[in-house]
Amino acid sequence: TSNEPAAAPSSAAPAASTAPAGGNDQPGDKVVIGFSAPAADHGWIAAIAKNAETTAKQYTDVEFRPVEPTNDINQQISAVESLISAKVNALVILPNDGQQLNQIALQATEAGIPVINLDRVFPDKLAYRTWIGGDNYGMGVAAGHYIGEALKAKNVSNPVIVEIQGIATLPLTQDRSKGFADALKTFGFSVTAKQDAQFTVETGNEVATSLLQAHAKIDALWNHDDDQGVGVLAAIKEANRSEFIMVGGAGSANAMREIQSGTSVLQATVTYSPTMASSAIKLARLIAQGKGMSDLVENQVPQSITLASETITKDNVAQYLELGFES
Amino acid sequence: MGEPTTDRPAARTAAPALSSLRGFGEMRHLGLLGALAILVVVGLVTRPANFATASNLVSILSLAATIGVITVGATFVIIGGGIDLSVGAVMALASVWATTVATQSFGPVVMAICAILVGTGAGLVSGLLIAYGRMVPFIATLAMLVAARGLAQRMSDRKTQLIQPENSFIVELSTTRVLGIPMLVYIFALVVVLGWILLNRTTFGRRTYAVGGNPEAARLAGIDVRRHTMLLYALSGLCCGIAAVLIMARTTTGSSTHGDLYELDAIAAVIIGGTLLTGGRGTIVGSILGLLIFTLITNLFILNGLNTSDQLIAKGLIIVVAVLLQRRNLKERAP
Amino acid sequence: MGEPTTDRPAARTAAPALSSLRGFGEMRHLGLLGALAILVVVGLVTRPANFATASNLVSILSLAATIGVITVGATFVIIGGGIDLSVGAVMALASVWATTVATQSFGPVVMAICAILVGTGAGLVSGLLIAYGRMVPFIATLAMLVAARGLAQRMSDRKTQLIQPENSFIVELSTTRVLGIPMLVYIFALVVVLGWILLNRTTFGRRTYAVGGNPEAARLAGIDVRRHTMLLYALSGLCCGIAAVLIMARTTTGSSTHGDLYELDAIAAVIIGGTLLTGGRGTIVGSILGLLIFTLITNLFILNGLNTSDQLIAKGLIIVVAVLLQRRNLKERAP
Amino acid sequence: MLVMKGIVKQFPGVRALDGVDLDVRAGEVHCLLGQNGAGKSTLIKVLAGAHQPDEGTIVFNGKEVRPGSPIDAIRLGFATIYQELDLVDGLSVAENIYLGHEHSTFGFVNRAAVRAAASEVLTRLGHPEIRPSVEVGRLSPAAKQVVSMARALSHDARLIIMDEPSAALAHDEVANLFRIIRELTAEGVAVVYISHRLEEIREIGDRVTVLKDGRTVAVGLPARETPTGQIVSLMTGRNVEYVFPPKTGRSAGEEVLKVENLTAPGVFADVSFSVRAGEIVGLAGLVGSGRSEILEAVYGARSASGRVLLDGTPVRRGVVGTVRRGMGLAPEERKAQALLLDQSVTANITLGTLPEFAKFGWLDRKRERSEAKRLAEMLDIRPPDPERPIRTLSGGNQQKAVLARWLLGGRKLLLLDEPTRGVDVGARAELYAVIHDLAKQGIGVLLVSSEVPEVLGLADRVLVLREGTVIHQGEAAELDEHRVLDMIMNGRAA
Ligand SMILES: Nc1ncnc2c1ncn2[C@@H]1O[C@H](COP(=O)(O)OP(=O)(O)OP(=O)(O)O)[C@@H](O)[C@H]1O
Ligand SMILES: Nc1ncnc2c1ncn2[C@@H]1O[C@H](COP(=O)(O)OP(=O)(O)OP(=O)(O)O)[C@@H](O)[C@H]1O
Ligand SMILES: O[C@@H]1[C@@H](O)[C@H](O)OC[C@H]1O
Ligand SMILES: [Mg+2]
Ligand SMILES: [Mg+2]
Repeated sequence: TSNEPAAAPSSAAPAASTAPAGGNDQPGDKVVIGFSAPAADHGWIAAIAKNAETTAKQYTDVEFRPVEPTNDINQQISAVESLISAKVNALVILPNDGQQLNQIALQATEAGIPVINLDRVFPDKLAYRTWIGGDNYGMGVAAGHYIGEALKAKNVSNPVIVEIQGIATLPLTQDRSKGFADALKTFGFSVTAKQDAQFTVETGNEVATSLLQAHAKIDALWNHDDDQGVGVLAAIKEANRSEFIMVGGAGSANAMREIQSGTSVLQATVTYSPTMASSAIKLARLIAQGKGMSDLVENQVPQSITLASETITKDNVAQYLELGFES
Repeated sequence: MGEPTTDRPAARTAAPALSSLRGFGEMRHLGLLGALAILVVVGLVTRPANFATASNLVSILSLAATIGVITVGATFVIIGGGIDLSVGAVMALASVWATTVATQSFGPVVMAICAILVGTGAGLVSGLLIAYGRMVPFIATLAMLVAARGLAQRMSDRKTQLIQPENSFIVELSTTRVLGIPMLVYIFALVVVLGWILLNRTTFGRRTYAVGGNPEAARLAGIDVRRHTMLLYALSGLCCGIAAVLIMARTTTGSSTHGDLYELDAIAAVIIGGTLLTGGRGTIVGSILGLLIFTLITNLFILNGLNTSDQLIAKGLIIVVAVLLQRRNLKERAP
Repeated sequence: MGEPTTDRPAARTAAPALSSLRGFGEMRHLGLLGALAILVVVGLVTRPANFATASNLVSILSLAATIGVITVGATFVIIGGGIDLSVGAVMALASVWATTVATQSFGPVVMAICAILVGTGAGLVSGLLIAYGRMVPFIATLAMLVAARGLAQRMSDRKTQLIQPENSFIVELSTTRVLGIPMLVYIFALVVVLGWILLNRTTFGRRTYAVGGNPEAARLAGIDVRRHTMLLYALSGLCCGIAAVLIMARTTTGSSTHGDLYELDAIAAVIIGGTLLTGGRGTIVGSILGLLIFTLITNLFILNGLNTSDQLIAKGLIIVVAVLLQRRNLKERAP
Repeated sequence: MLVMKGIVKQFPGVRALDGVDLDVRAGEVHCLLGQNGAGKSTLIKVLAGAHQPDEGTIVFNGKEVRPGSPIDAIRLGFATIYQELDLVDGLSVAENIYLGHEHSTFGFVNRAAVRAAASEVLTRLGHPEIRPSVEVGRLSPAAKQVVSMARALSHDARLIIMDEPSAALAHDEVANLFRIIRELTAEGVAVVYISHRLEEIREIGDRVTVLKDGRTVAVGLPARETPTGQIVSLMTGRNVEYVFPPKTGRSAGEEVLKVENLTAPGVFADVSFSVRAGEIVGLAGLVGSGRSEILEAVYGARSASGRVLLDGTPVRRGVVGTVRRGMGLAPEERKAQALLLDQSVTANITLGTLPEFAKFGWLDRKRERSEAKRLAEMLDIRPPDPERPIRTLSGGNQQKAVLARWLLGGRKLLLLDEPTRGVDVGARAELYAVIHDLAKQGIGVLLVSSEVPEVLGLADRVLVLREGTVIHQGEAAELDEHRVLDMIMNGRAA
């Protein structure tokens, strides 16, 4: 894969700081880290699983214990149960739904296993030791800002702004939409139409096809997810439309190449980097070994870390390209 | 915790099976038991330290509980010559309805009753469409699937609905253990036992075979075939309602996303268990064994950290092999 | 672009239908046409500016194309008394196989051939299991569904596989337009016409009705029922292969996630179109009308900015109403 | 005790009952006689609440009754043994016997009581060896018949209707049945008894009602005294003579079919015969004597040991091959085995010879239609529109279409199983002429018919079957109806 987490220049990785690693990467106590995530049925999640594994393998003192990924809550609960009973030293969990897995995470914590909550958050703070994830609301804000600025520059009044969401039943989708709407409001704009897709290429394509018909002229389009974006772009190309600007989400390599080409309607994407999985493994290791983060003053790893959602455009894409995940 | 009671859960769910020696004597059950035995051996060999522990067994049974309850209902419907594609969606709808703010304000008992009523009601509607509207079961329950999911999304505004702390009694079904076993496993066992009794010891159950196996003969014998058919779907809905309570307990939530594709899993378990899709023949014990086989496969994959793709491929192959073996054992009427 | 050719696409796909005046005369087709007409009126009223445009019509047909091709195959299987649950998964597998680095190195023609061969091969396997292994079609094709998805995930490493620029010929099927209509709509139309001809003008089609309507009579009339059954599933697989090419063209990718739940959509379209799930009766025209109704509903909902939940509820209701109406029009044999 | 008057029952295209009268007295065995399709089963189904009559009245014990459903009839005290076995394979013997009226408390089956009661009934029927807990699907047809009878006896019935209960029973089992019937009638129970076996009627019957073409042609004849000749002529309606074409003009040629030692265990044994080109060979026998199975085995549709040779070359199992080699079967069960009810007359006619109408699989529909039209005219299929769905035709016309199927494509050997079943008298004559013509063209014909005059009138040679064995083989000219009936019913070989 092109996204070696060690090379992360800006995401949560400690490497970005000026302070030396402080020996944190030196082998310490042997720890077993359990890992559970949804089934990798699209690029972003696949990258999460890959990143976690690659990072874990870098440490000789880490035994990585991934359980079979699944999209069925019931099965994910069972998977975490199996990790608890295997008495792992730390658990990294990306739940299918934070609320639905909260209880089992709580059980893990009560059993003395620190839980590192990745991405989709558990509602109950007692359920996890540390949360690391993207800023969904911030992602929406970033997209809204970019679009707002661009349209303001063009002096468009009453713009047609279209939004293609990811899976509608996920809280993160709702957060993103809220951030997007809030940011647009600061420019006096609002979303004209929105439809949800399933994070897959095909559903992105289907939804976009009809949305393009619904609006003969569009000024801007935000698509929450670069995986489904492949299908959205195909629909745009098929409809031969180019009068608007499009912004993506997550930051896939494919989206970045598209931005770099300069000929695409896709002019920016707001990151939601799967490198967070690498960081989560690192954090899990530190917590399990009782270490802190050497470049912070704190003796212990902080309670929560939110990745910034960055906006990638033609101007800075070269810098990010290496980080992009393959769809 | 729970160590001394290691083999209890197995003993519990196996109880109805053991009392049905006739059922166990059949070749197909022997085949299923053989398959289970092979999976257990695989588990013992690949994960000696984790597989045969009390907590793993409890975990397997907890995982099987929700869909297991649904499978009991599906067994009735399929023996009765029908099919119910809506089970997962109806369970989701029931879970959502039971966890709305309004319902939650009445406390956990009302919530459970609500889930059960919603499930039964949805089943009744399917049953009416099929028995009196003369719709093909496949289409009627497909329509119910689609509509129930839509309704569940609408009611929940597509949000996951948390069970409020004051109603944590529901959640405790999953966390409270008696003799080391969570309550929901007892509920599962109870449903299996009751289902078994209903199917094997009551007129309703025995007539189900007649309605599915030879509806004309059933009619001539004075059975109200339509009413019976309707009741079968209501029963399936009832099971979905109970399953909704269990999934609420396990996930602490109601959600429109619960039970996705349960219909295929449930039907597969029933068929692997030796029930004919054409109706008239089948057993609860077989269905539960079929389900346990699927659950065990999942558990083994989880324990061994293998991936879903391989699991899917293996599942497909296991279905084919099991059915082909069953065909060979059982001289069945042509399709 | 494409403005002057407004009504071409509709005229094209309707061609086989119109030549079958007898088919159109039947009540159920009138019902379907009525339903379509109502939807068109709804479209014209709610979105006068967007609905009846050339580009929206093209768009509807492009959306319908992939599943439309699959529906043609499904119509054969269901008229022949079977069912194929594996269509979506087989299409996904074919799309993945055709877009692997290895296949792509041979160029677009080989890719298309590969997709079609993979689809046909998978169908043949299901057909063998059903015809000669005597497996229930529901289970055999369910197993194929599960296994094909797993295999597709495995082959693609769960990544979306982009079509390389040098193979953009495939993508151009979707972007190149002739008389304002994308190539893939012509392919869809061609498949419908060929399917119609095969069903209505050849011995194969005639035998399909016989095999589904009365297998015993077919057998005693000297038809090789098993071989024919097998071929029906191979045909369905062939359609999935063609559909894979179309979905590749549309999405510029091959992916294991393509075609999720297509089986239910295809079966629903066929049944709404008046084909009996018990076999022996049905028309391609009906299935395509059924499909267009579904596609039109989706299109209307999106044009009007309504959400998926409402769409699901409406779909469920429409299925029920359509089937109940059809029942009333058609005095059908009891289930 | 029971009086049925003017019962009319109309099915789409068929008037199955056209004003039937029946009166049954308490304690008697009332026999119902009539040919296949006369309406006996329909009549008793009306009585059993399985069919609703269009006209007519039923008076039971002086009160007019209307059994609207099987439940109603059972409540009135009517129990029925149906002609088609109506058992549920997946249930046990005991459960089948008590299906619908299980011994139960609050819905729980009292299994011990059910089993004990079942065992008692079975013992009474002389079959204590049938275990009540055994699954019915595993039983032989004869044992199933016993279970069916046990079910009827399990009701505390005042009228028991038996539709051909002896068809699947061996001789001594019939004796048992009769013993039970006598016990029942001694208690005042009335029995309506249907059978094609005259000797049974003589033995057990008190009075006889004869049905013909949906009408009562004789009421309350004394069962023992009425001469056989009179009964047979009432049944067959001798007043409407069979019109057979003269057997002249056909000459038997080469041997087309040779059957050697054909055996299917339990169904028929050691059957040998041959059919020559242009010859009509008839198989006579009772229902259940194995005639259909012999045809199916010859046709390759059923496995049997022994040899079947067509034109001197062995026939392999599988219908595809036998059809290709020039055989054709018009099966006994028109609806279940021959027709595509949803398809047009044309499609039904050409089904067996589709390749003849196609080039590379492409159907020449014009030729198909014109051929179908030609045959429809030739056989006078009405209405003469070959594009009509065959479902809308009457039974006789449907039967003609089935025959028309095999008038195509140069058949060498035709197997006709009850070709005139359900065909009205006028149409019969036409069919006879067609069959005669076929033979004249050099086609070999193997004919099964339950109507003896038909066999004798059409066939050149006749095989008489009884319980799966050929008990007589010879020229039709040397036989007459009474001798054949005697052989069939009493097993006396000529
Ligand atoms: N359900 C039905 N629909 C249409 N026609 C029917 C139906 N049942 C019976 N018939 C027709 O009614 C007529 C009388 O049939 P029925 O079964 O009463 O004859 P039967 O005297 O019992 O003959 P058999 O001796 O062969 O049993 C036949 O022409 C038959 O085809
Ligand atoms: N599938 C079967 N399995 C076992 N026995 C069977 C089967 N089919 C028929 N039989 C038995 O074979 C014997 C011959 O049956 P069949 O009804 O074909 O005789 P038939 O002379 O053709 O009479 P019909 O006048 O009814 O055509 C009967 O005793 C029947 O019960
Ligand atoms: O699966 C989701 C991914 O597709 C989206 O882009 O970011 C958040 C993830 O949970
Ligand atoms: Mg009869
Ligand atoms: Mg016969």
